[in-house]
Amino acid sequence: MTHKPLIQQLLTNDTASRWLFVALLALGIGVPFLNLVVPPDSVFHVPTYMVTLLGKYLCFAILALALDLIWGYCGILSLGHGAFFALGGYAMGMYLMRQIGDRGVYGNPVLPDFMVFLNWQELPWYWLGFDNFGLALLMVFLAPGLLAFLFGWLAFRSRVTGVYLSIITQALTYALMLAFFRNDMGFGGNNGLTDFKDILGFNLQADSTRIVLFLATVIVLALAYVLCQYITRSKAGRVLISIRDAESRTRFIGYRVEHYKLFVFILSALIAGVAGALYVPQIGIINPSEFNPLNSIEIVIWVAIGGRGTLYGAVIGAVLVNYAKTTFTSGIFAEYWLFILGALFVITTIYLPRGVVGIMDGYLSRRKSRQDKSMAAASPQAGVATGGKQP
Amino acid sequence: MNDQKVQSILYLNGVTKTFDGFRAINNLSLDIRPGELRAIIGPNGAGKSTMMDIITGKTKPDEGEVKFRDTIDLTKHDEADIANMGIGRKFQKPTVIESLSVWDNLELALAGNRGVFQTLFFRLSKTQYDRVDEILQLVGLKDRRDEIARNLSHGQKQWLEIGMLIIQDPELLLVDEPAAGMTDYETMETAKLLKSISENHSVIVVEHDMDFIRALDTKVTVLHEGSVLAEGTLDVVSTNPRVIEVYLGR
Amino acid sequence: MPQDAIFSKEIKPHKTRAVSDGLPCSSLRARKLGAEKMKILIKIGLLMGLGLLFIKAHAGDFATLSHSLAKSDYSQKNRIIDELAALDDDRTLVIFKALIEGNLYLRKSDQTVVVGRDSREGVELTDVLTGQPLEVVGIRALEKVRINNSVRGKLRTVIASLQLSAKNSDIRRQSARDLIKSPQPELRNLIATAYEKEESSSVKSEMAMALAMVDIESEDVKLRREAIDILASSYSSEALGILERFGEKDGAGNYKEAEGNIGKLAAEGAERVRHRMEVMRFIENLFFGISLGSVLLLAAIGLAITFGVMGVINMAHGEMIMLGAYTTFAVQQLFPNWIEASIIIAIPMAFLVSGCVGILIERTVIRHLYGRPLETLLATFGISLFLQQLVRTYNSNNVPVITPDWMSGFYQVNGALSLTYNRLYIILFSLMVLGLLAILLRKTLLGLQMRAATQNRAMANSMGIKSSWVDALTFGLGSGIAGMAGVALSQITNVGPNMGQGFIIDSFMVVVFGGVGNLLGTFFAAMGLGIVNKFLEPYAGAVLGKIFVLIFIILFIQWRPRGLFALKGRFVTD
Amino acid sequence: MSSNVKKLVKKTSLAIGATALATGVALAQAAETIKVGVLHSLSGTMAISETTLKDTVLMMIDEQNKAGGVLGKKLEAVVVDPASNWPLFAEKAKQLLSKDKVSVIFGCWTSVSRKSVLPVIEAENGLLFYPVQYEGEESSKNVFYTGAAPNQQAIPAVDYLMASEGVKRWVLEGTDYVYPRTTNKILEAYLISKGVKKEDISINYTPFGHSDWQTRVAEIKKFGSAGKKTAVVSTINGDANVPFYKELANAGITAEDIPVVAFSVGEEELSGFDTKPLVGHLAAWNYFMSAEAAENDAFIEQWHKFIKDKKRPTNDPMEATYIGFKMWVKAVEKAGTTNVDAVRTAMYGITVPNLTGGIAVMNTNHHLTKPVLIGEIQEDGQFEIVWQTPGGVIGDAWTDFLPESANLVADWTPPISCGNFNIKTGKCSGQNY
Repeated sequence: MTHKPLIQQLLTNDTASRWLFVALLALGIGVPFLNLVVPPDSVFHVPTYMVTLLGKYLCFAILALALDLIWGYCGILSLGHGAFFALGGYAMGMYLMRQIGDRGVYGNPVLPDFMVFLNWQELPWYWLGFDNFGLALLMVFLAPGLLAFLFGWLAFRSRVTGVYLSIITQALTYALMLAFFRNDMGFGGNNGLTDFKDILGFNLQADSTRIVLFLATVIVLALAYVLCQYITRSKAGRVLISIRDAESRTRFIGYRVEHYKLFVFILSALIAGVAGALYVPQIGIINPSEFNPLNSIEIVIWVAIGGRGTLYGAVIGAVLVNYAKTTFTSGIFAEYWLFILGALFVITTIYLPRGVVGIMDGYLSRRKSRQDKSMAAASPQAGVATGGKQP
Repeated sequence: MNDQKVQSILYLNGVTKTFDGFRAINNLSLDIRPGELRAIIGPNGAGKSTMMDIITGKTKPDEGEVKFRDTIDLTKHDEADIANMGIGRKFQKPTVIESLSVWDNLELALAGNRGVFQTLFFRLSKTQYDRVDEILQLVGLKDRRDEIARNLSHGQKQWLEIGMLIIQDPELLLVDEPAAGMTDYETMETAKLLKSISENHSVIVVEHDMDFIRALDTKVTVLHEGSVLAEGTLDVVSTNPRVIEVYLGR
Repeated sequence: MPQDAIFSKEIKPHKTRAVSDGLPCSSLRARKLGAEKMKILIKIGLLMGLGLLFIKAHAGDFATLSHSLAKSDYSQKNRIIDELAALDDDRTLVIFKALIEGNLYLRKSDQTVVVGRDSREGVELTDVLTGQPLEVVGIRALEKVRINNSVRGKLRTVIASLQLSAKNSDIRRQSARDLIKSPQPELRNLIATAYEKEESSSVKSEMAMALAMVDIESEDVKLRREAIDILASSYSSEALGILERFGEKDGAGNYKEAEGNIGKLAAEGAERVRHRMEVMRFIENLFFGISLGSVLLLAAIGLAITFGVMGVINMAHGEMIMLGAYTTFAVQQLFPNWIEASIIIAIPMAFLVSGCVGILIERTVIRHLYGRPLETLLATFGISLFLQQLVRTYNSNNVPVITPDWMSGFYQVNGALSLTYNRLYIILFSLMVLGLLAILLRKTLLGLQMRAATQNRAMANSMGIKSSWVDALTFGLGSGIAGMAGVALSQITNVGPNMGQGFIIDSFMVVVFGGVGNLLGTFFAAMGLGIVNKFLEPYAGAVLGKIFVLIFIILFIQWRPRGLFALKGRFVTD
Repeated sequence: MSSNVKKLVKKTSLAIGATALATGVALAQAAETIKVGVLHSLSGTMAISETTLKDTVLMMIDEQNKAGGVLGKKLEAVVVDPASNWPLFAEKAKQLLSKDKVSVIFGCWTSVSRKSVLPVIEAENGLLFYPVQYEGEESSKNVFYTGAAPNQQAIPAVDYLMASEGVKRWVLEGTDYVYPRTTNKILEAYLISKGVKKEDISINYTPFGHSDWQTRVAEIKKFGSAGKKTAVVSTINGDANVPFYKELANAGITAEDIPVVAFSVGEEELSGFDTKPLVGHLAAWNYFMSAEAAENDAFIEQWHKFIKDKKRPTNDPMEATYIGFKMWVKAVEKAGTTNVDAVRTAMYGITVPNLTGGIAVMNTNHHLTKPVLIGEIQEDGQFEIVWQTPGGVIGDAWTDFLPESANLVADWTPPISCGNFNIKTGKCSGQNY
């Protein structure tokens, strides 16, 4: 077997993914250059707000990737994935809050402002240690991971499937939303955590910090993509697909379906959590409305519009829908954008059951005139790509 | 692998299962010897599928013993455990993984460790590769190895599923209506295949097709209303007046 | 120190002192009467505040008093009302009732005090002094005699005392209740006389209560003991409050009211009342729970059809409820004179409106998506956004839906337990809808066809059932029921573009918790969740209560992965 | 890298270039008008309240343009829809400031949306006029607060109830978020300072959109039957109000029994109520539509003409928007430029006639001086003004009734130039600009 680099192996026979990586590369190099080096009055200058916006899209793309991994490949429709995203975000937000230190309006060196004016006397135990970036980072993984483990272990062991599973994931995020709305919880209630000053000592409002955060997002997206690509192309990935297509058949072959589901659910929650942690410093606020069940439904919609069961489809869907949202929520479209969005969902589901990727595939396969027209996730090339069949 | 001291590969005693007051299985007893090929027939609703479900762990019986290789109590295990112990099952409706290729279907079923991390870092060895290839040859799908299973014909799916069953290398095969929807030629080929498999495996076949049963030429159990009505060679049971009554009308 | 801060911190006492000193609070209109008049009013107020004798503005005949009532400010009104009540003039009650109902006016042209009744042509006037009907005028020709809360409270008590001997026993009962709310020692004789004359036993007991509330304060120990007995036999929290006050202990653990053992008796009486009220409290909670359950049931029952029976993950369900509620509003706008009947008219209308929209949605969108349940989620979510924005474009605000008189108010079981009519009707309505639906599904041909088409489409088709039409009708039925629910829900909550979103998540929880495709399950789930929620709320608070309920659902589904009433059998597969 | 990839990179950079080019062209045109950003939700849960304010700003801009604009230039509204989504508020604010280059933003309703845009506005040195009553505890250099601070609403309302209705027992009922929490903390401290006993105060919070008020209303009824005059101070938010009042009415609680004074219920909200059972309940605001003043009549007429609906009410946040807009125009004309720092300095001491017949003054703590009015709900959905402060009340950014906040003062003029100057430590904390 020739030892090609892993990334090259993973991108073999996958034109769309290659394009995606080229685009990410272009963003990763181009945006910092156009933002920092090119003078602001030049027509090629990319303003910082655009960088933040792109960063947000990419965070959502990571989140969509996480959802696609479980929904597109394993058939677990989570209507509560926003919860993991938000938990990761809160972990990061708590760190950023502690970073403010005595620069809050009341000048209290320990307590965040919202605790001061509600007469809290001391920091609750679960806030301890969040001034340490390492611990906060650990919590970014631990909080969503543990919740996913607990929830998944219960649900998959009891074989809760289909809409039942979807609805209890919704109940989960709804319960969390209500809990985080409570001011007594000590997470800032409805206002959430905001007014961050800096991260690791760098001013959050500075262009350079924004660029670094943006680059971090690009890199995480690339890594998450590679990871998901690896998993879906491994034999485990085919087990996942087999669980999606015929769950009980998979059991009769001897696979422990609940273990696979739990594994991929936790992994997906972790990815979502990291996306949340990247999102918060760039957006500057985290509050309980991130737990809103409607937000989680929106994630599902990104994936569906992009094309379920294809990783690049999820990325494209997230970026596309959010770009449309940005465009249509300003200017003359502002009052009509919900009509546009609503119509978009209906049209996509009826006429583009495989999402935007469906159109692209049609185009690509026609152009390449390949004998195999199907480019779904479960493409037969998967086995070849991992080099599996050549002994 | 086959422990010669084992008396019964599968032993059911007094098994009963009720769904909402309906007795699907009623005091059913069955004994399969190692290396035996057993055909089970019975009209619709006789409890054949429920019996399969109980053996493979999908359904838990209300009462009764279900023993594998004399000692293992199957009611205490779930589907994956039971599959890994060496009981393979083929469904009535061909159930292959539709969006995977023929090759991938077989590779999934290939005997081996089924843990998450083992599959995550799995690499196909030379012997395993040859084994898949061999089974492909056996079920006659060699030239369609890269075809998506969804695109196979009905008969091909049946064969693929049988292939998946064989490649698991189970001690006991449960085969539910393998000949359904097959041409006469295919049916006879399938019978031949099962007979050859039974040379070193135990096999239970559930079937309606009497020609197929005849071709298997083996001991037949007739199920009716959840319990055994008659047992013996096809010729013996087909002359049993109660069997005739059940099959020909009431 | 910053200047503005000093300023701001100093000025505060000034601006608040104005109120706390009890200066008269005059309406802007009163201020417009002119600075001179204002000064006089303030002087009067000050004199009153100092406890000096007030100057009787006018001689106490009815005509002048009623006129000055109309022209005075709020604190003067209180005094004039007392004077009027003391006149023992039959016209007093008329003027008081008109005042409290907001029907007392001054005719701008000649400053006559008149009672106005709204009619089609304008306001029909009646002269207060003569009782003669006057002309019909436009509202602009009149100046309303305005009152505030303290005047309103005063009026209510005075009217109550005037009506204690009214002919109608309901009025007498209401009077007695009003007097229980605000015991007036000076009215004791009046109440006692009315009590002696009273024939209806239920009214008599209310009056006895009112009397006891006064008597407990008296000097006579025997009278006080009797009063305690009466109070201790009641269900009223007012009585409990008084008993607790008299049963208080001082720092040394002795009863403050030691004389004649009053303190101890009061404390024991309070204990009895409290115990009785706890029982009532349980019943009340149960009623609250059932009532919340019926709201959940109404919200979920349509979804039990579209989602439960048809398998469409119908995110637009909430908007169907919203359409029903808006239909109620439209009916009330179209027939402003039929408010009392509006709800009844709105029920079939809402069914038709939401049902037709449902059929339209099914024919244009859902039809293409059978067998792809998850995609119905996306499409219906889009439809939901679309409908919301459509309503928002019409009017982004909430719209007022009027509660008809027969639905407002409450049925008083006893002093501690009263059941509100709107909740009672909603409980009945939800049960009726459920019952009718069950009959429709089980006993009619349409129901049979619906069940056949949803369970085995191919088979139903081959039997000659036009399954496409049955689908459309089924979806229309589910949507129509949601619309009917909207009519009922418009009586207890907001009617606005976001209305539906408040119900959608709860509805899904109920249907799933009950077991998809099972109406009985939906019923028990709704009632169960409602009751659990309401019993948790007093202890855990509304938020935690709801969180606990959600966690309970999550755990319950682990135990029964197919809900409360799962369809069993080996044919049930994924 | 294959030649394919190279081609792709070329294409991508071209595309990015084209986008940047388009942005540049848009910027070049901007100089001819003065841009005014409007940052109110047009969809989502807050659209009910905020759409009206968007229309108000558009109406004011329209009027100003008819009067010749500002500094000889026309005003141009840039409307965006943050869709009741708090992070989107920050994003849209950033877009308004750095892409559209607006000179001023009128916007936000909820506290969380304001908190969300705050870092953006400060970092970009923008200017925000915030027109809604809020919990105070804030004074940003870049924000002018034209709504009421707690001392301009809550405390006068409680004073009124104590003095005129003799209320001795208090239920502080609120939605669980920062405004009610803070307001109730302040009120609790204030009531205790006025001699109210702790057991005579009941504080309770319910979630957003709470719709089943049976239990709470029963509790209030019980609390109110202890023999002392009881009142409810309601900081219940938005959608939860209708079911709350409906339940009150059905439980037979009238305004004479237990009056409810609300800080979040105005004419706009009442238009969605069946007001008949609510007559006599109170609200405290700085403006009521029923106020009799020439300015108010003109404003109402203009509003009805603009919105083409004679029934649409006006309300307090609209007046706050009106005052804010007029003040900004005056300040720009005084400064002769739309430069934020110049306008900000010019704002201090600017006066504008408010709609209730007095004069509103902008103070150096970025809050207004304006009168406080108490109104009783009437059957026609209007408020009857039953009391009003004799003069204006100065908005206090930092309340005296919270221990930490009592030490803070805001003054954005030298020598302090700080929004949260601590008079004990003499420090100004957390200002990183």
